Amino acid sequence: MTTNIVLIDDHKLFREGVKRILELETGFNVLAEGDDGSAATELVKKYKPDVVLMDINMPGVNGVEATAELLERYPGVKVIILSIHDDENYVTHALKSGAQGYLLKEMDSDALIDAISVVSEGGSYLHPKVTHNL
Amino acid sequence: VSELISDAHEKQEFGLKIIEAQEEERSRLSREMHDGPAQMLANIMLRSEIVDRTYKKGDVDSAVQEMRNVRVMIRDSLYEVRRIIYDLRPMALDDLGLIPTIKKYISTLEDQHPNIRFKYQSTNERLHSHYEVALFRLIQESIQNAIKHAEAGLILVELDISCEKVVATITDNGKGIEQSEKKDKSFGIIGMHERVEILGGDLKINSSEEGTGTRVSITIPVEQENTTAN
Amino acid sequence: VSELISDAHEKQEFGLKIIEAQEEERSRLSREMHDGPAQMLANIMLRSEIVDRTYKKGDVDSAVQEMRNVRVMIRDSLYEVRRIIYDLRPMALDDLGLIPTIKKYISTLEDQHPNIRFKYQSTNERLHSHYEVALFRLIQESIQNAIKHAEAGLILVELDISCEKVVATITDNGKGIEQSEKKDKSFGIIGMHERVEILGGDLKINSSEEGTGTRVSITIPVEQENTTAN
Ligand SMILES: Nc1ncnc2c1ncn2[C@@H]1O[C@H](COP(=O)(O)OP(=O)(O)OP(=O)(O)O)[C@@H](O)[C@H]1O
Ligand SMILES: Nc1ncnc2c1ncn2[C@@H]1O[C@H](COP(=O)(O)OP(=O)(O)OP(=O)(O)O)[C@@H](O)[C@H]1O
Ligand SMILES: [K+]
Ligand SMILES: [Mg+2]
Ligand SMILES: [Mg+2]
Ligand SMILES: [Mg+2]
Repeated sequence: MTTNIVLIDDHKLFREGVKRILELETGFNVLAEGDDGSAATELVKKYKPDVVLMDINMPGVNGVEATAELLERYPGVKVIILSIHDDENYVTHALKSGAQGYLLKEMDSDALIDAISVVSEGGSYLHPKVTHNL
Repeated sequence: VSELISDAHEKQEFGLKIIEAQEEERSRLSREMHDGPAQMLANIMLRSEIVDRTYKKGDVDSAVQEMRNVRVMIRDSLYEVRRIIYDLRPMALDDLGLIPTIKKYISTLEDQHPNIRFKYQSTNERLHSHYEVALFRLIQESIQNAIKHAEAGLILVELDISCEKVVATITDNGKGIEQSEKKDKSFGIIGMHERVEILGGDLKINSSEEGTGTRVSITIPVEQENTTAN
Repeated sequence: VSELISDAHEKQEFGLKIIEAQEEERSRLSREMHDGPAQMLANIMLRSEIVDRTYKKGDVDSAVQEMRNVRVMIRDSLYEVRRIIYDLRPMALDDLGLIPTIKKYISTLEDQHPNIRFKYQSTNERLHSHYEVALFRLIQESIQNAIKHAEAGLILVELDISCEKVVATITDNGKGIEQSEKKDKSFGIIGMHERVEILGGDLKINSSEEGTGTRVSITIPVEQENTTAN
């Protein structure tokens, strides 16, 4: 069984990194990527992924706004927020949008894979360092 | 008494404007740090993870190739951090003064614009460091605007430092400022106005949309270091 | 006429002081970036050089191990960059306002001092963001001073926000400020005076060297958000 993923982040190098890691793993497939929150809904409509990895800080529509909008139209899709920040304000704000996961970008690859697995099976995932701050 | 109160009120208004500018700068810097070094370091973390993963899979060649990528990224982050440090405070300013610092700054812009000229006249004394810093920032922002927005063939920077005032003009022969293009998030020109007001100076921006370009004229009254009373 | 000129002169003096404060902050930040992230990244460059060398010697295992060390260093730099970003602008201030931000800030200081108490009274309205930011910085600097210098058993932070003014007092029962210890490179208290002056407020520091501690009292006249005229 393969988990299909859409990746939204404004940094190309970061997207490449995430893709490379997921390529090395079996059972994960990055279907499409976008560099702006406004792309998310379109890409989900087109590719019907299981999980969306969503950066918070992007020019234009940010990840939190994009998640809220996305989940309103496609409530079945799972979203994991990606962020530089471990500040609890960021985390609570992000989770209010309806996202199921919050991952710090400093993650190691195990955390990335864990998060996607947990969330795609209906659970929720908080980066360990964030849990500590809450 | 009521005049005193209104004076105090005006001073506070003025002070608040400045705190606003300061906080705006802090936000800008924090965004810059976020999108630059923080993001780059996160990228590096991720890529170095790949080194480990590929190595564990026995693909030594790829691991080594990834390691090289990581090194390039580390170097880029270091450069980015250095750039931010330089922007915070061009070292040359304290050591060498305004004119050499502008010369040096313009020489770093070759990649960004092929034709920036600098003409100056000076009584050759150092200005008080606050003036030097402020003038550097004003000229820097004007040059950046001309590079980013004007599509000009030539950018001319002129600086005239005399005993009682400094006049700087930045002229380009580009497309001029389109009034409709003014964006909400632009703080360059607003910031320049604030800075010039603080210094009791004058800022004029002449621009036409007929492609005759833009001229920014800055005049600041100064006391030179060696002629300062106290 | 001469009064107008002296007014303009006073305003310029005032403006210059503020530019000074701003540039002082820039220098501080640039030092911080230099000693922190830049230095760390330079070390990382060096270490990653070793990775390459070890690899070229054919010792792939060591190279990969060394790469893991590099990763730890990269993570530390990221934390340092993030700390600088937070210092530039506490996120909570915009979202939650002054009192929750101070509460949160004090809660992060547990490691640095075991006994910091916070008492407050408020009409419960949000202040204009400039006031919130300025007051946060003033209180932060006062607490930091008490932690760093006072050797106090207790630090008490009191905040009273009423319709027309905010009063903040930071009291410690430590050793007091030694006049002889004033250093050239200290800008904390100078900066506080400047900020309070901008806001048209009042700053008093009472301290005795007989070990009865230090009390910093800050009073700022304010207009609250909802009572602002325009
Ligand atoms: N020399 C110029 N030639 C043409 N257009 C200009 C020039 N300078 C400024 N502008 C126009 O005026 C606008 C406002 O300039 P301003 O410096 O305030 O903001 P910005 O450069 O867009 O953003 P920032 O300076 O905050 O990075 C610009 O977006 C641009 O459209
Ligand atoms: N609460 C206090 N108790 C005892 N001494 C104090 C206290 N606050 C300040 N001081 C003394 O006053 C000096 C000046 O304080 P100031 O905040 O201006 O500078 P600093 O804290 O040394 O440096 P900076 O704030 O720039 O990091 C301190 O070095 C210290 O000796
Ligand atoms: K990103
Ligand atoms: Mg981003
Ligand atoms: Mg600009
Ligand atoms: Mg201090």
